[in-house]
Amino acid sequence: MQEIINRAKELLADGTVARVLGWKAGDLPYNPEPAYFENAEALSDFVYNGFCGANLSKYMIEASKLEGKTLVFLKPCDTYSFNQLIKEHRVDREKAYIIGVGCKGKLDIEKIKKAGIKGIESIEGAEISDAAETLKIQTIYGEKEMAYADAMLERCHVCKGKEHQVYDELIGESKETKDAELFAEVERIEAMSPEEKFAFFQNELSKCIRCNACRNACPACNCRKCVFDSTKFDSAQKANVDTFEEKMFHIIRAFHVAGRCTDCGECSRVCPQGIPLHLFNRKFIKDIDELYGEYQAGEDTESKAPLTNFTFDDAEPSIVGKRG
Amino acid sequence: MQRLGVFVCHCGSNIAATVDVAKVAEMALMEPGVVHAEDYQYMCSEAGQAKIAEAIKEKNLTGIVVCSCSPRMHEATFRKAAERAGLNPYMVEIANIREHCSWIHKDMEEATKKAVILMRAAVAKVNLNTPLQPGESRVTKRALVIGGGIAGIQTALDIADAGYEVDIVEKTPSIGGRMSQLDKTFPTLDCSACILTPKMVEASAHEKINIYTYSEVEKVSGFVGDFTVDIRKKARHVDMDKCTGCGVCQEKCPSKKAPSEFNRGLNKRSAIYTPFAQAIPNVPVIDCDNCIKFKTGKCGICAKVCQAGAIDYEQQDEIVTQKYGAIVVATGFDTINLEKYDEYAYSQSPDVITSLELERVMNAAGPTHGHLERLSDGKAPKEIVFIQCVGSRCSDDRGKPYCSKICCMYTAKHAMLIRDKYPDVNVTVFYIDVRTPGKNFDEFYRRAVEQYGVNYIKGQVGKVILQPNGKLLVQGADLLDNRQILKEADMVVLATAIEPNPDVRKIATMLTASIDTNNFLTEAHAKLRPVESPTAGIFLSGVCQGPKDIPETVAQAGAAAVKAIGLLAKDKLLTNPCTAKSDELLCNGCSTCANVCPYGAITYEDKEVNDHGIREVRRLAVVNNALCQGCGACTVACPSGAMDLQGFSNRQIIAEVDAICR
Amino acid sequence: MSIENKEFKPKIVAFCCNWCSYAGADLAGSSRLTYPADVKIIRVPCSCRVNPMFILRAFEKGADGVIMCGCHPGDCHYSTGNYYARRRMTLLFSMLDYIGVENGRTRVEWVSAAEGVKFSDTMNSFVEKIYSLGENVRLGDLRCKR
Amino acid sequence: MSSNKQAEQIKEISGVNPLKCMKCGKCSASCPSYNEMDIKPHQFVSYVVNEDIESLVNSKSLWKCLSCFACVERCPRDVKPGKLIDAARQMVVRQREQDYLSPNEIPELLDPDLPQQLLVSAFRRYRR
Amino acid sequence: MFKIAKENLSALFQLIAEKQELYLPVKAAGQTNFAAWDKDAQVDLDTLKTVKSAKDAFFPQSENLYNVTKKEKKMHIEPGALKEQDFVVFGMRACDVKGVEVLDRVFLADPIDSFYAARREHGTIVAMACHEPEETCFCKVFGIDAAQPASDVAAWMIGEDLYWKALTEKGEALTEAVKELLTDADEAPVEEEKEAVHAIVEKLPYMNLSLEGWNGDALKEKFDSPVWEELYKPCLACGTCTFVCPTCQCYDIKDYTAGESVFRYRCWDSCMYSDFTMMAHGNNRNSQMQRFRQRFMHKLVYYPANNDGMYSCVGCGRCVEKCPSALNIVKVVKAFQDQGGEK
Repeated sequence: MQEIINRAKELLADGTVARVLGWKAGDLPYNPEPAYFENAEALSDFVYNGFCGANLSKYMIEASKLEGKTLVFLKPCDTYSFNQLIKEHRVDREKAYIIGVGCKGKLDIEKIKKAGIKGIESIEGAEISDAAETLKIQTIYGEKEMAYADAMLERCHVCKGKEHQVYDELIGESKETKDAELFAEVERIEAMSPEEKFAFFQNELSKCIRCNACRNACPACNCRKCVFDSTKFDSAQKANVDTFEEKMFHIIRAFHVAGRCTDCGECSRVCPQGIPLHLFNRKFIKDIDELYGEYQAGEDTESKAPLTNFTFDDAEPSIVGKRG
Repeated sequence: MQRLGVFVCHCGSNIAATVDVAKVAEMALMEPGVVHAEDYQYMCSEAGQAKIAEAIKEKNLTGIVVCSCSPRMHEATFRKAAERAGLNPYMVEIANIREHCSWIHKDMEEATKKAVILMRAAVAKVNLNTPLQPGESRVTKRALVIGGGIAGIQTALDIADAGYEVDIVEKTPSIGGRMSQLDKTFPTLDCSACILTPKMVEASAHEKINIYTYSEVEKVSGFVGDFTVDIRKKARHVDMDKCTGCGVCQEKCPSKKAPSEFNRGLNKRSAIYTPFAQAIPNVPVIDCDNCIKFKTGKCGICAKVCQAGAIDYEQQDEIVTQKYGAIVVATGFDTINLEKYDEYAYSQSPDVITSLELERVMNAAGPTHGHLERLSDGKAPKEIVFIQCVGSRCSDDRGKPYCSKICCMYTAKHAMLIRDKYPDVNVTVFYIDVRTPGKNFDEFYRRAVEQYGVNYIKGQVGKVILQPNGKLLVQGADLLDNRQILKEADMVVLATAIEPNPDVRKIATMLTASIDTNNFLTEAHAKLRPVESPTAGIFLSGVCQGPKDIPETVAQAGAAAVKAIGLLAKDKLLTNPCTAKSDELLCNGCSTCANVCPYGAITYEDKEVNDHGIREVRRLAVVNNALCQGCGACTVACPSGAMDLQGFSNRQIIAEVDAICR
Repeated sequence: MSIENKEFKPKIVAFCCNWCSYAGADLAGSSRLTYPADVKIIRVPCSCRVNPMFILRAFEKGADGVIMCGCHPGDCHYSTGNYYARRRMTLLFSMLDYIGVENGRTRVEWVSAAEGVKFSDTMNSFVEKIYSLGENVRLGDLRCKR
Repeated sequence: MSSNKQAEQIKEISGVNPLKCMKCGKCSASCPSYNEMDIKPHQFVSYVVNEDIESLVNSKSLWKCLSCFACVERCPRDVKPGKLIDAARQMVVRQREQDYLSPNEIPELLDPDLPQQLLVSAFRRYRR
Repeated sequence: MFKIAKENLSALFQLIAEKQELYLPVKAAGQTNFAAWDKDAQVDLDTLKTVKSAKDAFFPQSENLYNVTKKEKKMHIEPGALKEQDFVVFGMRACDVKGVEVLDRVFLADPIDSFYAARREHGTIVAMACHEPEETCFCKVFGIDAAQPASDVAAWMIGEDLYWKALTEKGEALTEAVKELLTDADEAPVEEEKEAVHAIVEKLPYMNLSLEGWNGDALKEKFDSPVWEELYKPCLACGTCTFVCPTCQCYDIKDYTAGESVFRYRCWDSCMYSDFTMMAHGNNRNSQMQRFRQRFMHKLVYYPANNDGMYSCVGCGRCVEKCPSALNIVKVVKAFQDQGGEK
């Protein structure tokens, strides 16, 4: 982490960048927040550890409007989002100085709490330089342990790989974390009967409180004004008066980011109700891969997105019924 | 709030027999905004239209719904009627209660219910209609023809004869194209040059036609009626105005090693050259790659021998910028590269030639001065084998999936001409199918068989083997006799597939004209608009659109000309007002809409906006109304709903959905 | 067609492109080829104008089935519109299937201006399918059901 | 196995769609064993289409094909008659169950007069 | 003081539900939220904090105000029904109970919100003392005793028993109604439990958060502070904090068209949203900084200025747990402290 801070200081000092976008230590062991640092002194609060899950690419939309370059720290998966934003002209590559930071999987505080660990005072083993496989958690109610892998976010278990797609320089090592099949969950649902599928999603979506955290954290959901906030479309929604509205919102949201979603997993990470929202996006990704050829959004900045492209012999919509 | 009128047509008994029209009118009055409703025998009649006009004026209607037949039938009628009464024509909606209701339902109650719902949907929509004004754009009365082959020449002549200025841009030093390389033409066997040259002369002499040879289109911007094109006139190094075309320079040029493009590389030409004797313009160009002066700085013989002083080694490329109202693409074709067909020994023996090369061999101005001889040793061949479909109808990546269309006929022509001139030469044709649809075409082919004794074998050749004695061993199959044939031949002629000129891709991109997987330009409609590109103002002439022979090419060239003339004859273009429109405050500038626009109608501009007090410069989508055809692909691609389609807006369609599901 | 459940009158929305399918529906009409009155057609310029939100909206407001018709692939008046529509609808239908909505409730059919018979056949079979599926209970807003 | 199933199996093993054939005969024109064959290469396709696998399997051609793959290389329609006959052969071999040769047994069986090409094609064919 | 064995709780719930509606923490799809009780509900009294507070019981996320139905050309207006049925909210925590008090001051002040008032009138709160407070809790900062909820009935889960004590008339009535299942109990274990909880509370990291300087008098100073400019930056403008908050009370009024009827309903709104308090001319808070500031100024300055110094934060810590950007009211207060130190 010191290496990152030192490099940030250098780049600030030599005028390469006007500010640094990274994470600031929180007041609890697990709540660092995305933050801007304008000078070397401020960087003393800089932190990069297992809880720095936020995808900073989205913040670069605003940062691109600022004077001068912004030094931004991006994890491998964040760089896909950044590329996608370049493709959509939403960020300015020239305004960003990207340091790709290593990643050994990001932690999910919800998982730690779900394991019954509460009253947390300190957590050891979340440091990025730490090779530890186990988190040592000091709580008011005694010391607890949890395997690092068990506390990881879902997205890290199906990691796309630790290669940065766009960067100016790289700092830090990464560790492979993929230990599950990307589409396993989607396939499990696909195999259900319509009744089971319906019950599954009804159950999950009925938790939705329409707080819009999924949308607002999503780097692909970067509309200046969302259709669900806009009066233009006669589609504005604010609360889920009826269960249909959650479905409408989540289907359309997933559809709008279909072919653009890099599967960064922010939607599921930020959902206060723990709804596995990535299952919508990943379903589209799977369909696109199967029907139109494998496509990874954000792998490049040039290729045509699947929904703005076609071939003459694309599958007919009736394939949906035929696939069973 | 709108003040709406609803007019329910009986259409005699067509509607009224199944739909209770009075009930529909009565129900209409319950709908929001409706202040007037009536039913009448024939709404489209003069009297019916008068009723509409009267109601519009008397009740100050801001919009009307006509419940009648299909809008495809009378929408235009009712729009005009509304316009005459002072209402914007786009404030008219049609509820189709005939084709979609009375004609297909028998039960009156059911049909009436449905008619009421269709009426409600139309009322819900018209409630959200806004008056639309068709835009206007001016038309530059000048056409550009890209390509100076027979297609381009014919198109240019037809447009020019109609009185409009035409520019032809031709890449090579002379117009004439592929047809100028041909010896004879089927099915009449007249001399190609004899029928082409007069047309070339006519084009060059036409006061309305301006020819840019040795030139290429560099950049195209603008849209239908108002294109701006940059043309690069490549440096000829010969002053067009001074040159008299005497030809001394070519004679004296010491560098005579360059393969002649015109003769398909079968012989050599000088570094300063005109491609062929009848070239237009008859002004040579210097091929700098082969010119000693340009390579070493020494020589300069051509300048010395030119009495007109036309040689100019310092000449530079020149860019001409010109405005056009219409552009016709006539870029033609070439034969495919045979690299991947090694089994035919094309690269191994000079006696294996393509049909186009045979044209040059047979031509009096060709490398052999019209004598049929083997290019390897100059001997007269006794046995000639023609192989059909070389690279055509191939589904692998070596060839083309389509039929090149012209090969069957020109092969029959070649076979016949050879048998006619050299009766002692045996001619064998290996074919898969003989395809001869066309006037007098099959008769022509039958003549080759019956009158001239050409040996047609159904089957393909598997391999051509160059033997040590210089002869070619052809191994083929005769599928009808079910035997394998080994035949020794002196010459093998390959009916090589044709493909669009490789430059067409670049040109299509500049024009935003779409192109298919085989690089043929796509027509606006395969059946109904075969000479227009989907991009407005771009027309297609000749083989750039698909394989065709000379008469078809000329016919299409004329058709393209007529389409271009139809456009140029207008002073102004009225644009369809039902075009896409982007809401500046909602636009993300993400380019998704532009990516799906088939017309290249969406561009991006950095614009300052005032978003509720926040002033900033944003990248925003701008729709060119002259180009937009109103398909709506962009509106769905746009995630924020910034892009909307006038006349079929999101809210209008949603209102219809709501009304139907009510 | 035999419909046993006389009580259930489905609401069916059909989006038809102006150039092919709407004309095909007109031809079905002028040929007097019947199909149930449950089908109501909305005219759109092209199948690529159909936003997935329109389809969900129809279900929200109580539709029991939604069908979209466009020009045959390759015949689109706007050259490419139906190719985009085809991808969009394929993905949307797949998603609806995924969340447990009966996939017979949505359909895409390519109907040319000359295919009046195909249009009426399509509508007949679609309506029959909707009758067999019964009322749409998984996708509507309860406030619209009374 | 029904003839229909057999034909399906041949298509599956070979990965060939016989309907793509346009009957040009280039395969027969290319075949070095043409004169030895009773069913000619361009006819293989028809036998599969007509589901007459019995005749194909019992033909001389089955064992006359050298697997030189000239027809496969040159076929303009990607039909690959050589693959079809190869598939038919595999079907026969499979029916005989596991009694085909192991590579270790081959050297003993070699006849110095065997054409090289046959050996190569045999390896190509039976490689696992 | 009464008690009931844990194993008899479902009998208790059944008994309550026979006469009244019963809302309590139910686990569904992995999350615990307040929901109506039924036999199959997976009641979860162990989770300290439900994701959403129990606010919904009195101020639901959306609520129909009236319907307008069109018949031919006439409109019929039908007001939404007020709550008439008695109900019990079981298992609220002390902080959430205090949250209801905050809402009361808004909705029960003149003009009285009849929908809310009806719910308050018919609702009885059975609150449970916290057993193991967590690091995100800071209710004590607002004078709330986690071990002694100020509800109609207070309850303590101690070992295998639930201790029950009515504190109000409503509480007495409910106690009477379920008396058959309760047995008399000694207060001693409860006192012991309280002490233990108090001891834990002292150890919590946010216990010493100081709200000094946060009051109505500080309005201008706080409003103009440059600290906001820095603080808001990570904010994604989602409404998570407001929707999980037990005291946020802002709502929007919207119409829904369903066929021939229009439903006018109200639903929670969030000051984080760009269309919050949107007016015809636009929005009077058009930057996220302003919206962000609004939320905290309201909780810590405007509300106390109008309500005798009472803050509209109860220290439940839900925003601390749920903010996607790890922002929260504690960080805001601390940022101002730091700023003060520098001065």
